[in-house]
Amino acid sequence: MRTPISYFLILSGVLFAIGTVGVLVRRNALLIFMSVELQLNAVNLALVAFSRLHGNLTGQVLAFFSMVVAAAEVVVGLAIIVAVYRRGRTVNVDAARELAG
Amino acid sequence: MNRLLTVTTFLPLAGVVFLLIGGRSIRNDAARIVALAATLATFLVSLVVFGKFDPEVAGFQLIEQTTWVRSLGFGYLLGIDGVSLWLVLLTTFLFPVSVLASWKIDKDVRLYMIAMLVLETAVIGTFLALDLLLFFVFFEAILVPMYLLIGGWGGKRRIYAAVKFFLYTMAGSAFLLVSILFLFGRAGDTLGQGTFDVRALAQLATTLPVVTARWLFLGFFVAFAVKVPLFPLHTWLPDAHTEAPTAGSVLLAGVLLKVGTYGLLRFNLALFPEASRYFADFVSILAVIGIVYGAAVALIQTDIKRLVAYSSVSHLGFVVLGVFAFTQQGVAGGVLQMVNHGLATGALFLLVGMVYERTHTRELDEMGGLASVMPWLTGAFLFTAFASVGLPGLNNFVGEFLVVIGTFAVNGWYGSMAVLAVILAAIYLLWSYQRMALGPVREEHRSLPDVSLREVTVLVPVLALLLVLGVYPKLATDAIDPASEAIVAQVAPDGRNTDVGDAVLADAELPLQEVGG
Amino acid sequence: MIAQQPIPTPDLTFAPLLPELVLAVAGIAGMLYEAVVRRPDRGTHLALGFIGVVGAAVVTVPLWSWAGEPTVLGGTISADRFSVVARLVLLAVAALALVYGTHALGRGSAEANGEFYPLLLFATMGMTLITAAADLIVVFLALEILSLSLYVLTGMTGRRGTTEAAMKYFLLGAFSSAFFLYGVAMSYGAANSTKIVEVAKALAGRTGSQALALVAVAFLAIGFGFKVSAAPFHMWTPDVYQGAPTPVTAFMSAATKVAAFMAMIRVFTVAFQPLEWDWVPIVWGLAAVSVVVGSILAIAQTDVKRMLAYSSVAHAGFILTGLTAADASGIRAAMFYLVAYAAMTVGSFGVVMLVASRGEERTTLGSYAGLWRRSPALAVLMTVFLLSLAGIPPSAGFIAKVNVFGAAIAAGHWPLAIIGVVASVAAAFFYLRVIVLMFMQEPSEDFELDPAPVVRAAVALPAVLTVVLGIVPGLVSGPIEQAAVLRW
Amino acid sequence: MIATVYAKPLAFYLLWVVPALPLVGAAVNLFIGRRLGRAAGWLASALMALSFALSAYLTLWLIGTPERLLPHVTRLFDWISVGSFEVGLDLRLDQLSATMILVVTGVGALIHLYAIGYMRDDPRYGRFFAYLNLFVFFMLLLVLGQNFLVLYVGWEGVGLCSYLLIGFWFDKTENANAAKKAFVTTRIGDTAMLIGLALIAVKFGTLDFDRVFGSAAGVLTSGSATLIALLLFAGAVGKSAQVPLHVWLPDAMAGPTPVSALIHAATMVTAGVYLVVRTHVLFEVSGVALTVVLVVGLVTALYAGTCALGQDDIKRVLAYSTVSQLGYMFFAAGMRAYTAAMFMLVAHAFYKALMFLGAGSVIHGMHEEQDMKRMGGLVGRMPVTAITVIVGALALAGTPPLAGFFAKDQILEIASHTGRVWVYVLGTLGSVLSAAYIGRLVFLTFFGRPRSEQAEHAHESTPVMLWPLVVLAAGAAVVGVLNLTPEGRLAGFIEPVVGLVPEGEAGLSAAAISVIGAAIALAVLTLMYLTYGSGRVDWLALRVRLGSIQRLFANGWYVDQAYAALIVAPGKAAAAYAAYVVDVKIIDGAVNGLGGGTRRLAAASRRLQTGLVRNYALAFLAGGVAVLVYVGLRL
Repeated sequence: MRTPISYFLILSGVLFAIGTVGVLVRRNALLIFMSVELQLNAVNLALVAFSRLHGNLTGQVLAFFSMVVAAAEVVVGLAIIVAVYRRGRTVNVDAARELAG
Repeated sequence: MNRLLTVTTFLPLAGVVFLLIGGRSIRNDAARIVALAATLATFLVSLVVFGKFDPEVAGFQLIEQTTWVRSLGFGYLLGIDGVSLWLVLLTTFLFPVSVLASWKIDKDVRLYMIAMLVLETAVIGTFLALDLLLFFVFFEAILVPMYLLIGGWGGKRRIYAAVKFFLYTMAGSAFLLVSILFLFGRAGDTLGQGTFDVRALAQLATTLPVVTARWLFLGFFVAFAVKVPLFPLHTWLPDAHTEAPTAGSVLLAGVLLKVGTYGLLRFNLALFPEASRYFADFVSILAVIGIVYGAAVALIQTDIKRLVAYSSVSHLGFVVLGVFAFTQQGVAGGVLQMVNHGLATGALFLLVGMVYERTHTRELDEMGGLASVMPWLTGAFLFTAFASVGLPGLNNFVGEFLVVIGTFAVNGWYGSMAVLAVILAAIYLLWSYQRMALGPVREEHRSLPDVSLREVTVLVPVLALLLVLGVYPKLATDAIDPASEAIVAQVAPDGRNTDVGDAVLADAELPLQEVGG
Repeated sequence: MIAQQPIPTPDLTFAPLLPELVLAVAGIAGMLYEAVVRRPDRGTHLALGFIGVVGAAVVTVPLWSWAGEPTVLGGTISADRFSVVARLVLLAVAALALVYGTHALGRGSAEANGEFYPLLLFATMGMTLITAAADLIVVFLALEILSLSLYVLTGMTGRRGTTEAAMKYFLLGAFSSAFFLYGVAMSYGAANSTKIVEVAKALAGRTGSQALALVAVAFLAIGFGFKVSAAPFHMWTPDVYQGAPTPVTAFMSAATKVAAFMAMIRVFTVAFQPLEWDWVPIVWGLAAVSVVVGSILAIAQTDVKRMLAYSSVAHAGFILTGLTAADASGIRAAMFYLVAYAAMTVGSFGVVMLVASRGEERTTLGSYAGLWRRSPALAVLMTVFLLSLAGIPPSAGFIAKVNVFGAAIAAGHWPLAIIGVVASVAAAFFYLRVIVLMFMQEPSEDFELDPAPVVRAAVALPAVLTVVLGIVPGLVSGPIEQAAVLRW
Repeated sequence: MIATVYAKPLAFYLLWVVPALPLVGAAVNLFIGRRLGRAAGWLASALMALSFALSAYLTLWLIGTPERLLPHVTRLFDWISVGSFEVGLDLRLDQLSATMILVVTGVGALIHLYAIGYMRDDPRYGRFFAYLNLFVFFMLLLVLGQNFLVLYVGWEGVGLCSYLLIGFWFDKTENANAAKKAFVTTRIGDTAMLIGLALIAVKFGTLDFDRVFGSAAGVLTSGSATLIALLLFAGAVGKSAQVPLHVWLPDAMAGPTPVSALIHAATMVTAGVYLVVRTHVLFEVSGVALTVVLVVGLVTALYAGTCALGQDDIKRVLAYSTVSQLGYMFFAAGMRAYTAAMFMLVAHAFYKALMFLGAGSVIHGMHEEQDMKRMGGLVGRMPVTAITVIVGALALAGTPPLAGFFAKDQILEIASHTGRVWVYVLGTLGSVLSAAYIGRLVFLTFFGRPRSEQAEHAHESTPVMLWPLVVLAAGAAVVGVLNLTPEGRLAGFIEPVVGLVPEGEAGLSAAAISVIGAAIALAVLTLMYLTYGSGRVDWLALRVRLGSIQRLFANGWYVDQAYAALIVAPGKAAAAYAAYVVDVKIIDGAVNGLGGGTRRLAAASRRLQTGLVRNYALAFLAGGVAVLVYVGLRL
């Protein structure tokens, strides 16, 4: 028996939503970043699902692309977060509000 | 191809280039002389234009047309008719006078003169441009130098005044821009190719839906009403006038306000004839209110510059009233009145400035008796005051009378109300003269000098013109008349009640019923 | 069983991609130089940078008369004049940014900031790439390339605030790119391809799923909205512009907008052209909100960089206004606006940099009081930029405004135009305030402004352009007219 | 134009010279007057004399010219011409204008001469004659104008000069005030007149006298005619100081006495009368307007007469008397007795100018003292002045056979023919009053005992001042012969312009009226002599007894105060409201409010930019949701 495509899409949507909420509620920069990663993975799921739907590999290739990009983001992101930590001895994003108004 | 108008428009910039290249090496008096030379040269060129101008021709002359930006459909189109001719002459005449009048300024002279010259180009451009966008460019370009003049060399509250002036005008012109672009779009739809050519758009006027045309009329109207200024959009004027340096006030009153009335005359009437007729009463009433209101407020001013500023509100109301009567006498009178007001009020500001340079006060209560220490200066003031009161034999009278009869042919009430302001004018100007010049002289003013040679050279030409245009107005009307006839024909095609001189009016009961006879 | 049919050789026409390659090479070279040499010298960096930028420009120009396929490398890169114009603008901005950076960064400060040059080149490369991208996934990749470089550039100096700015930029940027990617996925789902042309064909032929396509439009709009800093996706802009080192701000404010808008134009007017009636209202809304929010909030600012940031939000709104006319005229208007905007912004931030002097301490309005007395040249330059930003003729800004409003009105969006002009009156107020400070008030503090003739020249250049474009816009509008036709 | 049709007569070349001469004088004295010194006065007077001679010559030419060639019109140049509406600077010489220019230049010349002596020690001597000449120029323009606009130029011009001359000694604030008051008050009338002109222009399409009067009956309805006529008359009321615009004239006495004589007695103030006579056609088309003129004139005559009785300042007496006499002229004009009005105008010009100059001489002799209470017994100390003034007074009082007698007599005779008794009665009452106040003046001034130091040592004036007095006195005495009856010489002369006196109903016989008039004059004068001259009555006590009524008269029935309270004060208040409330509070309030509101909004929304990443993300999401919702709706 085959699971209908829509299920995957719904799941990916749910994951994406969870990720979004995570970004909103978390204070810890790392956790926020992880939530973003979750969103990206939700996209990956959707891509794979679509590639299944269309019966070609493009979607899966795209998924790989996005993983690579995600990896790159991790590198840069962690570097920045570390820099922030060096300054303020904290990764709590609410602590960073010098720039406002 | 004849490039006379372009030369007239951009000649002042030659001076600017010179001043910029010269940089700091140019000393103050050098800068003054450069500016004076540039403005005088421009004046001479404009005289050549006057010579080449053929008053018999009703339409535009000396036209220069080239595409500015083909890809965007912008055109470069200059042309002149009797109306713009005299406004240009007024401008080119007042600028050297103003430069000479600001000889005493010694703070950042170079920048000051640059601002003056840029201003002159912008103003002349507005009067000559027949391409709406080009007009708008010049129209907006006026803002910056004027803003600098007020804000940089003005009085105590100069910055408030400058910003107010800038934002007021810009707010008005915002709608003008939208309307212009809308017309451009319309032209694109109907003519296939969008154009800003006023003449072409005037042809288009009939095809516009009535309601659209009325909205567009308002879009144009607001922009110009602010400049004129019409009640209730006038409150920037007293501040700007009061705070501006003498030359600033002279030019503001002399030429900048005319840009507004000119815009109404040239664009609103030509582009939206139906809407113009539709709003004629509305505008006329605003004008009448302005006339009486301005005069009334002027009555109780104690700051002489403020007083003259409010008198401008009153006088410009006359112009608008005449223009929106859609009669030849009204329109011609309106145009003549633009020139007259430019000269008379310009002269008043010059004189006030000279008095201020001596007494260092604008408060009338702190003057008095000056006639006994500087008889010629105060005499000149009185002369000018009587000119602007509309004393027959001096220039303002002719314009005002034409406006009045031109208005009467259409509606007696407006004319009558407007004329009442003439009484008030007499009161506030004589009252101000009395407080300034008559009565016992104050101790600290006993030793003040009378007019210097420079001041005489500044004043004599202006005052002479007050007399000349009063005794022989045909000098101007010969050129203005055909132009105004053409304009009236555009806005009132049926041609009824458009010429007071016509016999048909003799048995037109209309005005009298209006007056309640 | 192994299939016997021969493997098709992929299309390997790299010419249209040469600019990016040149930039990449120069960037890598710079990176190696920084890594290998013990005491790297900024002169060499600068040289490398210019080699990259100029080289890229040199290989870009011939593309103007490209005769080959409209798209190459398997339809992922488009070789059209649209991208040529975009690239040249971006490269020009990058060149100025190099000069700025060399002046402002590192001089005497602890860290040499050698990484500035390679990062700038990579960012530029991402930007030029995005304008040429013919495939949504390439768009995404380019977007990431430029974003990641910019995150680092923002936080580069580690000076107060910069790291905070970097973090904010990064977190929100990653957040938005997730949305963008989701949009890409949806359009793939809708059209079974991410090639812009394919998507368009699918949607036009009604073979794809409209519903998914609409969702895709929404998410892509959000993603682009963030990048062009259109309200309400603009919140990062002021903080980042203020926090980042001024040369970087100058670069990203001008270049990012150009790049992102160019990509947006291509995606929306080509791929989703069939859905025009659905996305124009979105753009309409974004434009209105941006114009108002940007203009209003700028009024309250006391820091010049923040003020300019908000004004850039407003300008994003104006460009979007042009886009509401989803036709050639709209594209033309938007492109002209971008060119003008790039010049004005890069220049104004250049002045800010010179006034702020090393250490970035003087970016408050107060430090502009009496600038005319201290440095007439800078004051005049700043005035030119501000007036142009305010749209006072004769200036590029004015012509640009006329174009976008004209296009919008012609497309029947006159209410948007009215909102726009009213907002620009409000905007004039705060541009004016700076002019008042510079010319009509006495200097509050009197510190030396370093003459930096080269940099001043680099600031005067865009100023000249601003004025010239105001008087003879044909110089640019002509080429743009030919570039604004997107072939598909 | 008409004139150009015929072979040009000599007058064609000379007419413009009449006003030109004084203009030249004005220009010269204005700019180099100071350098001319004494010569300035002589130059001005000489030019006036020349102008008078020329006027006389032209008048003779006129008399000798056949009627069909008249009026003689000269166009100097096109002044205004817009569309088909055109106005030329046209001068008109006909019997009416000839009469006027004779009076203006003649009396004017004498007064110039007098002024040479009177202004001898004034520092701005040259300036004074410049103004005086300028005034004559405008006055001549006024009476010579062939169309309403040229007339209006003169009309306003004389107003200007009146302003300059009243305020000639401007360092005294009250003089400056008087000058302003004069100009503004008359301006009110002038403005109404301007509206009238505008109406004429739009009704007739022209302002030319001949064309307007020619077609008036056809073009105008009685309603429109009334409106126009009344508007014109309003102008006359202002210039000729009739009720209710009379308030400026008494104050105008602040000016030097020659000015009072020339402008505020002999010429300018009579312009109103001239206007009514000149435009009588319009008044007659209306009819109602004539009645208004009559009533206003009568009321003014009586009102001013009472006021004159209450004054102590010798010049104010004469001022009110002028107002009263002008009222008399309008009274006549109102009865369509234009010739009578004109005759009175001429006569009045002589004896009133004489009275003023005499008063001036007295004031001079009394060292600038004008209060009659401090005079008395001057007849011995300044005989020439006294005698001439007495002649003038008798003329004014209407004692035969002096000019005033015939003038009044004719007016009253016509009045008795109007069929309305009250008209005649009130008219007579008017002459009673005039006899009374002028008698009071003479006896208080010249008879009785000197009542002050100055009176003790008063001295006679110089010949240059006395000769004009003598000439004028002679004139006042004999000018009556011009018009011994309503159909007399002057009437016959002017008749072609204004038509003859209409046949009234039966009334008293001419003889009876003359007898009554003469009797009244003599009776009243005797009474006055007993009261003020004989010293038998303590008139100071009398005046205390009359108390309130005396004060009422002295203050001109408190009209000034009423105007101040009812018009000036409210006007000022309204202006202040406009300036300080409408402008500042309402309009600017709105403008600045808009700006401030925006700024407040900005400051408020600025707080939304908290600096917290998560809030930014939230805003981001909000926008995203909005977009998605919109898309959802499109699905």
